[in-house]
Amino acid sequence: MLGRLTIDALPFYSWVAMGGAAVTVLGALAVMAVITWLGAWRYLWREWLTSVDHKRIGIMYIVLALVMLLRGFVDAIMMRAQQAVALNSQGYLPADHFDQIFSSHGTIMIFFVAMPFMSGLMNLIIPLQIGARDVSFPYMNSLSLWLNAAGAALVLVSLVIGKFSTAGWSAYPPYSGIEYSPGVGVDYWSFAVLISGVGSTMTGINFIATIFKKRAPGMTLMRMPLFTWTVLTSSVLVVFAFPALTVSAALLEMDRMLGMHFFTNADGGNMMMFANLFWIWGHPEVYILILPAFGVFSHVVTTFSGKRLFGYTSLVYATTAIGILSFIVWLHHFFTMGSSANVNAFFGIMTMIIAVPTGVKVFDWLFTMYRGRIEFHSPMLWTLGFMATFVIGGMSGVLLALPPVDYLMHNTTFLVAHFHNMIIPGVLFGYLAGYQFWFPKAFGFRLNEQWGKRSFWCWIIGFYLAFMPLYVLGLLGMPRRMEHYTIAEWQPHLIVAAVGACVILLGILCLAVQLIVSIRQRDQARDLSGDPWLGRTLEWSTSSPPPVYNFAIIPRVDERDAFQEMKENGIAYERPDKYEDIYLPKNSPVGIIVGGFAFMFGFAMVWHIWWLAIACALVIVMALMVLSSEDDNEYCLTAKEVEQIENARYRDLAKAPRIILPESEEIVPGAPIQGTVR
Amino acid sequence: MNAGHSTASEGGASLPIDGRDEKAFGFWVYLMSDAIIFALLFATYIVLVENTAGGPGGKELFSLSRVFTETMLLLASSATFGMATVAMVSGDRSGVVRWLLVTFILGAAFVAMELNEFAGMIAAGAGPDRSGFLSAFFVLVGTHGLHVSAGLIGIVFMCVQVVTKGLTVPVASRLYRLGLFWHFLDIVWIAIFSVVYLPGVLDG
Amino acid sequence: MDNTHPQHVPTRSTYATGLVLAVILTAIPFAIVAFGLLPRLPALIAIAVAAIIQVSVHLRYFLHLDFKHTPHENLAALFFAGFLIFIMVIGSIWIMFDLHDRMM
Amino acid sequence: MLIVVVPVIVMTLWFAWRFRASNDNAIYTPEWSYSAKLDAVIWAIPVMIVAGVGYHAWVFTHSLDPYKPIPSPEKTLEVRAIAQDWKWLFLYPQQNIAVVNELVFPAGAPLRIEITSDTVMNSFFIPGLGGQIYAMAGMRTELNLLSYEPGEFLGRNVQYSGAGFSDQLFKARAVNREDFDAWVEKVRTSPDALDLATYEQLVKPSEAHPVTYYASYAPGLFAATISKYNPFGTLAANSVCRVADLDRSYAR
Repeated sequence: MLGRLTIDALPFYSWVAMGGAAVTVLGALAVMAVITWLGAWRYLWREWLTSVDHKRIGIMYIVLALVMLLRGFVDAIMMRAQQAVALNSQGYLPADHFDQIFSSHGTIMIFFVAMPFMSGLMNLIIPLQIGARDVSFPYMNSLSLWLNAAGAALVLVSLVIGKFSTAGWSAYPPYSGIEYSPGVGVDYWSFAVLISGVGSTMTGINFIATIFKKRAPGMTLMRMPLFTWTVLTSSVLVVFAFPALTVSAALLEMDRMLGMHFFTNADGGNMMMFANLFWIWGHPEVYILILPAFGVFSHVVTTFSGKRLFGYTSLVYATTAIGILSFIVWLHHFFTMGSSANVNAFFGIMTMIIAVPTGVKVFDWLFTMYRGRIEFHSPMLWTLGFMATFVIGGMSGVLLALPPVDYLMHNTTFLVAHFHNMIIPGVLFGYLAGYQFWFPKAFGFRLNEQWGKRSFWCWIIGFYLAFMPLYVLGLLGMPRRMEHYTIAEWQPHLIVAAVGACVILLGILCLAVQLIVSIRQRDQARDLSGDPWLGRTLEWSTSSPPPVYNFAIIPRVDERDAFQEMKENGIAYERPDKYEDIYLPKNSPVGIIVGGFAFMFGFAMVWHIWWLAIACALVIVMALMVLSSEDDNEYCLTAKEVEQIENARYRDLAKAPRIILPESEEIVPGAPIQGTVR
Repeated sequence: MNAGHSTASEGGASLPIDGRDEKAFGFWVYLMSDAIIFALLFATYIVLVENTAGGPGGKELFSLSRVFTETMLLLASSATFGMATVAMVSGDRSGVVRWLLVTFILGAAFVAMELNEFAGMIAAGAGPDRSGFLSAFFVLVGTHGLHVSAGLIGIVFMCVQVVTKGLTVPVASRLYRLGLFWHFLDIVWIAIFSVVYLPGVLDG
Repeated sequence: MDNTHPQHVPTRSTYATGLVLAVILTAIPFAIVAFGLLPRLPALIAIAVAAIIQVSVHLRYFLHLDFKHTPHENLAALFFAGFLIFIMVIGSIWIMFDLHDRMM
Repeated sequence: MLIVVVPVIVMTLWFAWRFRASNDNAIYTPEWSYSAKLDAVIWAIPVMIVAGVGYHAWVFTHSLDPYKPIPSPEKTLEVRAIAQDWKWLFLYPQQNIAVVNELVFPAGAPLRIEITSDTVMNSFFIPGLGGQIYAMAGMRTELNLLSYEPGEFLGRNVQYSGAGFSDQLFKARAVNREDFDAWVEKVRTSPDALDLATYEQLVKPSEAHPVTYYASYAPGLFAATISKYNPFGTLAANSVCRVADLDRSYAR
């Protein structure tokens, strides 16, 4: 009836594990209690959980990412604490538990922090930036969100019921095979990855269609903002790379569940093929994550330098070149498997070639700053921190791309330091810059600058403290994933790294404080204009937060920096003669229902509860059939209602500082650059 | 695509059946992603094809005449689906349903033959857990079979919609996408017989 | 939606042509294998060539792709997928067989 | 590479300071967004660097291929390494001795190690002496090493392999020829022999296994370990024979 699920699945084996489980359960109960206390269930269900509005879906993605960031960070700080003390001793974590922690840390940070954070920013901004009312497939969008959430929920549940994988985030067989990992851990990993992978693939398809089909009239490909370009490239990579992850995880499950022999030691399996398939996805994945962050940096640099982007064409070509090259380098993740020199050298050189377009991008941002007027708001600080730090990671990356060097550095903490050096300053700083930059657009008030800057300084100092010692340790030959060690020379470095992790913790706390302080002081930081930073692209032309339809009249685009151009030509904020009826998709519970059943399906498969798995699969198929046969799923916002909303918007605009309304022709005191240019 | 209720016959030239439609484009992109899944399963098969672990190989297991019949069934079903599309363009509701049913029968016969082949192999001790080669074979061919089965469900589903809703623009758009899916599976099958079956029985 | 291009309407004859060509292009490789008409390597090449031609027949007559009417983004997606399939399959085969040679 | 890294860091900080909004002396050109010369330079510099590094990558990847024998007038010492949970077993076919968790070899003479695994994927690595290479069941990888001077190194598995991973390490000692011969004699005086029954006991998982000497080992043990996982298939069958031949030819 319950497959292999018994009472032994509860984490009574260690106090630390029980603590983790308790925090998870109590956290979930506390959130539910607060919602009940506020009587907000109905509101939450109607306005958020069933919403198909891309802005709300974007916000929910980012909430998911931030919650999972906390979980992933707890893992990180536990590892650093263990390694700081575990010289010639077992530390405070048994090996089995430590191994679960590094596996879940990687899995969570890549799949359930970075991916949802990226999807969140994409959702929030892309339709606004291309002048569209929504994404191409709003229902599929809601489905994607809830499938991602289902995957995240599976990982969280593994903390309470059963154990998580100990096979690392990349789950190399044969260790992850049934013979060496007979428990449920690897199954939790693969179903979480498979379910969220389906969601991510659908997001990719959705945004390719949106960007190709829904751009405002006049926005040719070479007039698209850089963030749109990077999201397009990244979506293409998602659609073409995620199948490799699906195949590798699915075949691994076939081995585990049906006794097949894809990656087993014996009977004709070939474990090397798993590494091959996994990294066909794994390398593009790095660029899937980092390209949108590059897009954010492009916008932040232009906006806060008050200048056009330098070398737009170069940046576009560099972006697409990175996208294509990222598919031709995957072997560099397993040079040390022992390929012949020709193969290793080919993939090593391909890898180095990626450094060319990446380098070009950095220089283009630098020359955007050159002869600008740089304002140091917190998004700009994250960007500067990125530029100064990322090049170090780039250099270690080129070193690792040299096969003879990789033979010495692979599987050591040097590698760990390298990819954290790409992902923290590259990806995470980018997303946090985007979060600070676009927060006023999403909520209508600005985040507190002071706490944002404090957070930045904690993060960057913490980053250097935590990861520079790992470079050194790698050169000393310390392998990754050590639960304890016997070499006294390593310990001081590991203690510094642990201190660094604590400083990063302060950075995370600053982010939390920033959010609380900003909400409490939101009336002082209202963004009435919709354009708090004097932005240059279309998302700033509508109100903050934007109305549900984004644009009452779809804008016409004649230039790259479309909104900047409108402001300079004095046609920004022009009122149309009349408004039209607007058709919008109705909310739908199908996304969250499918997500819920996908979670139960995954859980049932992990524990071999076959009847439940089949039942869930049937419900999902039926829900999708209902959804796909729905003909009448739009509602109409009449011209009158639109006009009311727009009138309110113009009343706000009149109150906003620094805004020149076309009618008044009068420059409001305090208006800086705009209007004085030219 | 807001006009949910106009019928296809009055819509004439604006029928969403040429890939220019947003949904058709999205579906096309999905098919490309699916093609990558198949490509990787093919790569896995090629890597594992020699790994029979002492078990039977393709030469002992594959029957050319069966595969040829299966191929003909699928090719014919693609053409009959095409006829359904032609009927749809001319607004012939019963024609659409008739041709879809023919397609269904051909597709179902294909799936039945494939299941029969699988059952025979498993009964002969050549199941997917026998060797790396057989794992790769069953998963590659089975994934295609699963897609065809999903297509069969889709055909039934569309027949019901054509009967109950008529050839409205959304129904026509769905039917067009189902057609893309069906023809796409044919292309995958060409690769399967060219990579799996024919080289498998070819004399070494 | 852009309706300036004349629509490429499928007809019975396109499907019939497609079917006939596909059957011929299936029969040839099956005959080669069934009757042992060619030695192994030429046979494999013939199978591959027939398959590639047949795929283009399907694209042309069943999926109605052509360079005039099909939107650019659809063709771009197809060609990019083809390119990546090539990279992934050939790359995997190159890597895995090289590893085989070195390890066994 | 520092030609890029240092200027980027300097330019980031310098531009940020020089063109700060409060600096009224700085030039401000909001419309300036392209310069063909600069564009050419920022593409050319990385291209040139990558071309240079890429050339060296090609050359050194070939010359430092771990499979490539190291030319030396000295006789090459052959060792077979088997990764087990969680220890390393070393077979010396020329001496017909076997050792767990200790690798002793003469300094100045090339050392050729063939590696396989009797468990999950491992990676054989002696930092300070050479590169690493994966050890996989049913397969054979190879590493050629040379220590010019006598010395002591710490070798280990660096590919995570389970609970005992942290303690899966061994001492690697490069010693004088006389010391090596003395060590071989010492191992030969061990009362234990690694026959198949003993091997079956040894291969069971154990953590922090002590150094153990065996005066002899079952002939063809290394090949048998490989063919345990890979007895069939054309490629495998040929190659197992090849490995078996090697083993036999080295036996004295």
